[in-house]
Amino acid sequence: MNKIRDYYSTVVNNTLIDNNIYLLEMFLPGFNGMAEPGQFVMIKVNETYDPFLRRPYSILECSKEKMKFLIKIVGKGSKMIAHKKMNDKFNILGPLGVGFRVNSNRYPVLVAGGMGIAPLWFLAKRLNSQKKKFSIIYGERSASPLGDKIKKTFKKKVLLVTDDGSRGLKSTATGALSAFLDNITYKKIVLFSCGPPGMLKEITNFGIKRKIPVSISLEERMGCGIGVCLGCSVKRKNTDGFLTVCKDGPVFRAEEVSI
Amino acid sequence: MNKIRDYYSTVVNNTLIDNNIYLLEMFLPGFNGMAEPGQFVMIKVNETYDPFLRRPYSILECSKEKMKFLIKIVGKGSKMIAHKKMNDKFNILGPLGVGFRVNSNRYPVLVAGGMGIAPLWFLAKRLNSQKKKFSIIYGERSASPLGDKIKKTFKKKVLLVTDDGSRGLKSTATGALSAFLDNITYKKIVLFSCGPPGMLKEITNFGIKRKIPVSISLEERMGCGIGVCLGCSVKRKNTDGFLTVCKDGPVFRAEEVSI
Amino acid sequence: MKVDLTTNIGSLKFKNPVLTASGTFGYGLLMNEIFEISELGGIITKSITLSKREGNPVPRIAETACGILNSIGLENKGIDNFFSEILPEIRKLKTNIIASIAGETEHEYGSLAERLDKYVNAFEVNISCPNVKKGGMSFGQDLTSTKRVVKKVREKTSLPLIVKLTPNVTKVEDFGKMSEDNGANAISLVNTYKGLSIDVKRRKSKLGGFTGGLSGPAIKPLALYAVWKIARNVNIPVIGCGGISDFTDAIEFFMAGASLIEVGSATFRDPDASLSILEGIRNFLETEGIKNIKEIIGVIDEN
Amino acid sequence: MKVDLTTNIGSLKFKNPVLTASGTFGYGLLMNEIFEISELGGIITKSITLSKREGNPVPRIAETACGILNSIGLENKGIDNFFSEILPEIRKLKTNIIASIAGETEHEYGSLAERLDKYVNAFEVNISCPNVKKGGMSFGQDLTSTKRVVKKVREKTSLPLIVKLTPNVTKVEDFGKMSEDNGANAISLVNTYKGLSIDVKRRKSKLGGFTGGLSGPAIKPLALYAVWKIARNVNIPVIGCGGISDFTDAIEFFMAGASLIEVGSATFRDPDASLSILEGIRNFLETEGIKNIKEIIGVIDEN
Ligand SMILES: Cc1cc2nc3c(=O)[nH]c(=O)nc-3n(C[C@H](O)[C@H](O)[C@H](O)COP(=O)(O)OP(=O)(O)OC[C@H]3O[C@@H](n4cnc5c(N)ncnc54)[C@H](O)[C@@H]3O)c2cc1C
Ligand SMILES: Cc1cc2nc3c(=O)[nH]c(=O)nc-3n(C[C@H](O)[C@H](O)[C@H](O)COP(=O)(O)OP(=O)(O)OC[C@H]3O[C@@H](n4cnc5c(N)ncnc54)[C@H](O)[C@@H]3O)c2cc1C
Ligand SMILES: Cc1cc2nc3c(=O)[nH]c(=O)nc-3n(C[C@H](O)[C@H](O)[C@H](O)COP(=O)(O)O)c2cc1C
Ligand SMILES: Cc1cc2nc3c(=O)[nH]c(=O)nc-3n(C[C@H](O)[C@H](O)[C@H](O)COP(=O)(O)O)c2cc1C
Ligand code: FES
Ligand code: FES
Repeated sequence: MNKIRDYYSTVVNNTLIDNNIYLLEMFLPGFNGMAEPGQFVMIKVNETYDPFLRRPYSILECSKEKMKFLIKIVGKGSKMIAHKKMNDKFNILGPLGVGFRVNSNRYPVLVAGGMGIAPLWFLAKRLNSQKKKFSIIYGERSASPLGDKIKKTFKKKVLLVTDDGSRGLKSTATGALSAFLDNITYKKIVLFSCGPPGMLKEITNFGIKRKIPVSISLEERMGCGIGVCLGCSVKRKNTDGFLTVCKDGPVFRAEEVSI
Repeated sequence: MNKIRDYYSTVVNNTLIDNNIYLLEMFLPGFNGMAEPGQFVMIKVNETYDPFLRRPYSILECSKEKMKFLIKIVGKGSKMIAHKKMNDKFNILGPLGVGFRVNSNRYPVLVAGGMGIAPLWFLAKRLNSQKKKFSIIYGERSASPLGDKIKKTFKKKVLLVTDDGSRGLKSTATGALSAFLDNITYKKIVLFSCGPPGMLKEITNFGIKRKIPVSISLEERMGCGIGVCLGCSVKRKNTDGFLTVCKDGPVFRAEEVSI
Repeated sequence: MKVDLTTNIGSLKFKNPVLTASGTFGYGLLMNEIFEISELGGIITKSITLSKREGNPVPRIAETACGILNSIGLENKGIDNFFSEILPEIRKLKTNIIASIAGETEHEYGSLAERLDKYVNAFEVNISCPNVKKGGMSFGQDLTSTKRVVKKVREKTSLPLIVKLTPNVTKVEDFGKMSEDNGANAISLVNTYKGLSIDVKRRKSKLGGFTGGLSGPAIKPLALYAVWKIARNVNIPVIGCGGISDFTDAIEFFMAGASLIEVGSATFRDPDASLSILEGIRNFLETEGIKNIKEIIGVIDEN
Repeated sequence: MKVDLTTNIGSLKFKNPVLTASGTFGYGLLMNEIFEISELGGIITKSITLSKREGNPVPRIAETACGILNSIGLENKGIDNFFSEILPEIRKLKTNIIASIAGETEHEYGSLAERLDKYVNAFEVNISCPNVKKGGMSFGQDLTSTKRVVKKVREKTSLPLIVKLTPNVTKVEDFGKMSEDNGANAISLVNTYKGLSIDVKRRKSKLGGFTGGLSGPAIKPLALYAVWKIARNVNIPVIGCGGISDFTDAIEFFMAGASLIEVGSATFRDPDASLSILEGIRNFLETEGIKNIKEIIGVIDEN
């Protein structure tokens, strides 16, 4: 595995791409460009102690000395990160955790809801670069510029659905899944998913019912991001004990964890 | 007196003018331009709670919707203020306190040490605009760009002295005072002073000995800046009780306070 | 929608639950030049003592992470000066005036209450100041002393009596109960937490008074816990205080069981903090469709 | 100049006074992938219990102003797992290993000490966890229980015994004295301060375990005061802890009387915080021309 390092990084670009959502491009001197889709980083928000803790963000894309992130403003920390300007500098600790493992010969279907797109975007880019075929189902409340961007980037591979029917199917991502699978030619499927907890539960149950392997990426409040505080515990399924989202995850096989 | 207001202000310019010293120009919408030399403001360092308290700064110059400050980096708060960039915004509460009163017919000699120049700079500008004659004795450790700037602005009115003799007299500001007074034609003098506590004590004693009225501008750790926390108390002289530096001062007649 | 913010302590009515904490608002007079303080539910004076007090040596303020250490040491000009200089002025303010009183003995508390009895709207009994050598927090850290002081003040006045507790104890709820049992009409908490900060270059405390009391956002979670604990243990109103800096903080205290709140150090950062907090509370209730603030008081409980 | 940073607790020698606080550094194994932890004076394990513990429901972490509220609830896999999985690995680390132990009864503390006796370098007896229903802080808030636990552990081991105190008491110095009198070789403090934080939209605590313990810079002035108080009241070494985030913080604790320090939450912000703090201490002493760290321990006192 890649050694975890704390990169003193510089903002190369930061663009508002949707209501409250920024695309942040960082320069990380010394970063060798290696990370797995699903891995994340801990961003140090500022130099004073308010806020004190770093904030976890999925790697959206990366290459030698570069990383990109999608930052949605939901509170104090994310707002401060989203408002960073070109040439601002801060620390990025990573890459952290365990990402998606794509070693099967099954056809990957990526199911994302809302900001859950971030790690799956990276996965899709990786699959593209490996010239692998795959599909993305992206669910959102309502047609959005972020949806546009996903469609524009991954083109025909993307099925957009909206809760309110303002674009594509009027459905949730999971709701659209069943019909989608019936209509494709691939029979051996693997599901990769990230999104709100309710969605991850549905996907997990769907996988069990249809005997399709599912990998999910979880979110939990984090203290350290490196497995030492036990703040981000998640219960094991069918056996006792806990796993940490930050070190054992954030990506788990659906049968590993009880959510 | 001018009503105290909290101005949401914008950085118009911020220039490093000396080692660790910045000249900060602010735009204060709605500010009528009225303030007395010696008055100060409380600057809200940032939007998070670290640091929590505002920081006190003397008004260096002001006019309609404008104020200038000299900011020397000495710790966390001053560093954050000094590093503000053009168009950055923050709150400025003011004008606060009681400034210098120049209503006598005595010849004003302004004695400043180090950053103590800030309120006296404003006083000198005011005297200039009132076409009054005056002198400035400016003492510093060693010849500095700030000294240059004072000389360039107030020209012949300025006597520069340095502790190490690297420019002008090798002396402290107070040390130079006696000879200076002996060599000028004015006999009725009034002293205005701001600088380190030791210097203010010397000036006060000098004034007593020579029966010259002295006004000094004090500094004290401040909580509120508006007289309600009693953090900045200073003992009255020759009678008991306390005054507040922020509300009753920062400028006092030397016989009012015990320092 | 018009939101009902009124509340009571004993017979005293408050138009809204936002008060200013003792020692952080002077006597309201200076503040009234900055905003219309009659908008507030009430103001609590700087603690008044019988004789004038010089307070502690400067520096009296040291900043810590998200907090303020102070060691003012109850500087005030004493009760005579309060009567001659301050009372005539503050009686003109159209809001409740609560006199904070502090003594070195139970008798001093009694005398203060007796003398001020008809002239203010309520008392806050400060048995929790950490910055004085005699009296102060030492009363509030001992159940018997707490009882004696509260009893004594109760004897001397029929005005609403608020006891201000220190959190520097093992079980703050016992002190709430003891105060209630001896005639308190309300409990306010917290006063500051005892603390220390060192200037490592000078090898000295950053405060002239050596130790100080910690206030500000840093203590908010501790104060909120103390308020929640007390609110479950007494049947009189609780006034929450400690680090309240915006309206969300205030709402947290109401939900933990406070009927009123005091804004302290936040005034140093924003002179009109108490007013903004009041407006924020009103807005929040309106937005959430809550007609009466009482609907949210004490709504949270263990999961 | 070479600075002498060594120090002792009983017979145990520390190459320097920087330790990592229990529960904030795991067992050091994961951390060792990030930096060379054998540089440190020692590490204190996550508290070990006899049976495994699931801990509290998530969320377990809530951020407050300059602080962290946690309600982990002593999640750990129990002593058997410690012996089979962890001990073999951590014994390879070239630094002092201090086992933090936590029980629900004094006997559990005794058994833990007995079983671990030969396998670690010292014990830290955690009688101060605010996040468990049984044991934990309830021991540390009661002098008799403190005495019973310390006595029991002392009977079972001759290793250096550190008692970790809670600051959630009226007079922490009494607990220090009681521990010393019953055989403690050192006192460490503080564990976290009990706190609460509310999500006003959801009308619920932000923590799954409802209340939590506050750590981080917010508590530093309180912890520093507690350490100063204790250091004047006991004759055994004091280990300072609470909000230490940079080397200046550490120096403050030494000057207040701590012989060693523990770095806790700072590790969450900067994984190598303990190492930077150690380097900072060394640098400070060099710059100030201090040859031995002992020269600054406890140098400040009331003005
Ligand atoms: C592994 C992982 C990857 C993530 N990737 C992304 C990403 O690519 N893009 C993105 O925009 N966000 C991502 N998040 C969520 C992001 O970390 C939070 O939005 C951020 O930490 C919120 O900080 P704040 O200070 O703005 O919020 P706060 O003011 O602290 O809280 C505001 C709200 O955000 C939620 N929240 C806060 N912290 C977390 C957290 N650590 N995990 C989950 N929810 C939280 C809270 O429930 C709260 O309601 C990820 C989270 C995790 C755990
Ligand atoms: C009325 C008044 C007018 C002032 N005018 C100016 C000015 O025009 N230009 C300027 O550069 N500085 C001025 N100062 C000083 C300035 O306020 C402090 O330098 C600043 O507050 C330091 O903040 P900090 O966070 O950087 O320092 P901290 O990190 O808090 O402390 C660093 C050092 O600065 C000193 N200090 C901190 N706060 C104060 C304070 N409130 N008063 C005095 N010393 C302090 C401390 O003793 C400490 O050693 C003035 C102070 C007062 C009271
Ligand atoms: C500078 C200062 C002076 C104070 N003086 C008093 C006082 O005279 N009497 C009193 O009861 N409390 C006093 N307090 C305590 C406050 O009233 C309040 O209880 C405490 O600051 C916590 O609230 P906060 O965090 O909102 O400031 C003082 C606090 C500060 C910061
Ligand atoms: C997430 C977390 C877990 C902790 N777990 C333990 C523990 O298991 N045993 C213990 O004695 N202290 C535990 N503590 C307390 C710390 O060891 C330390 O005493 C406290 O956090 C104060 O120090 P700090 O402010 O430097 O973090 C924990 C603290 C945190 C933040
Ligand atoms: S965030 Fe600390 S263990 Fe996962
Ligand atoms: S700073 Fe508060 S009274 Fe002067």
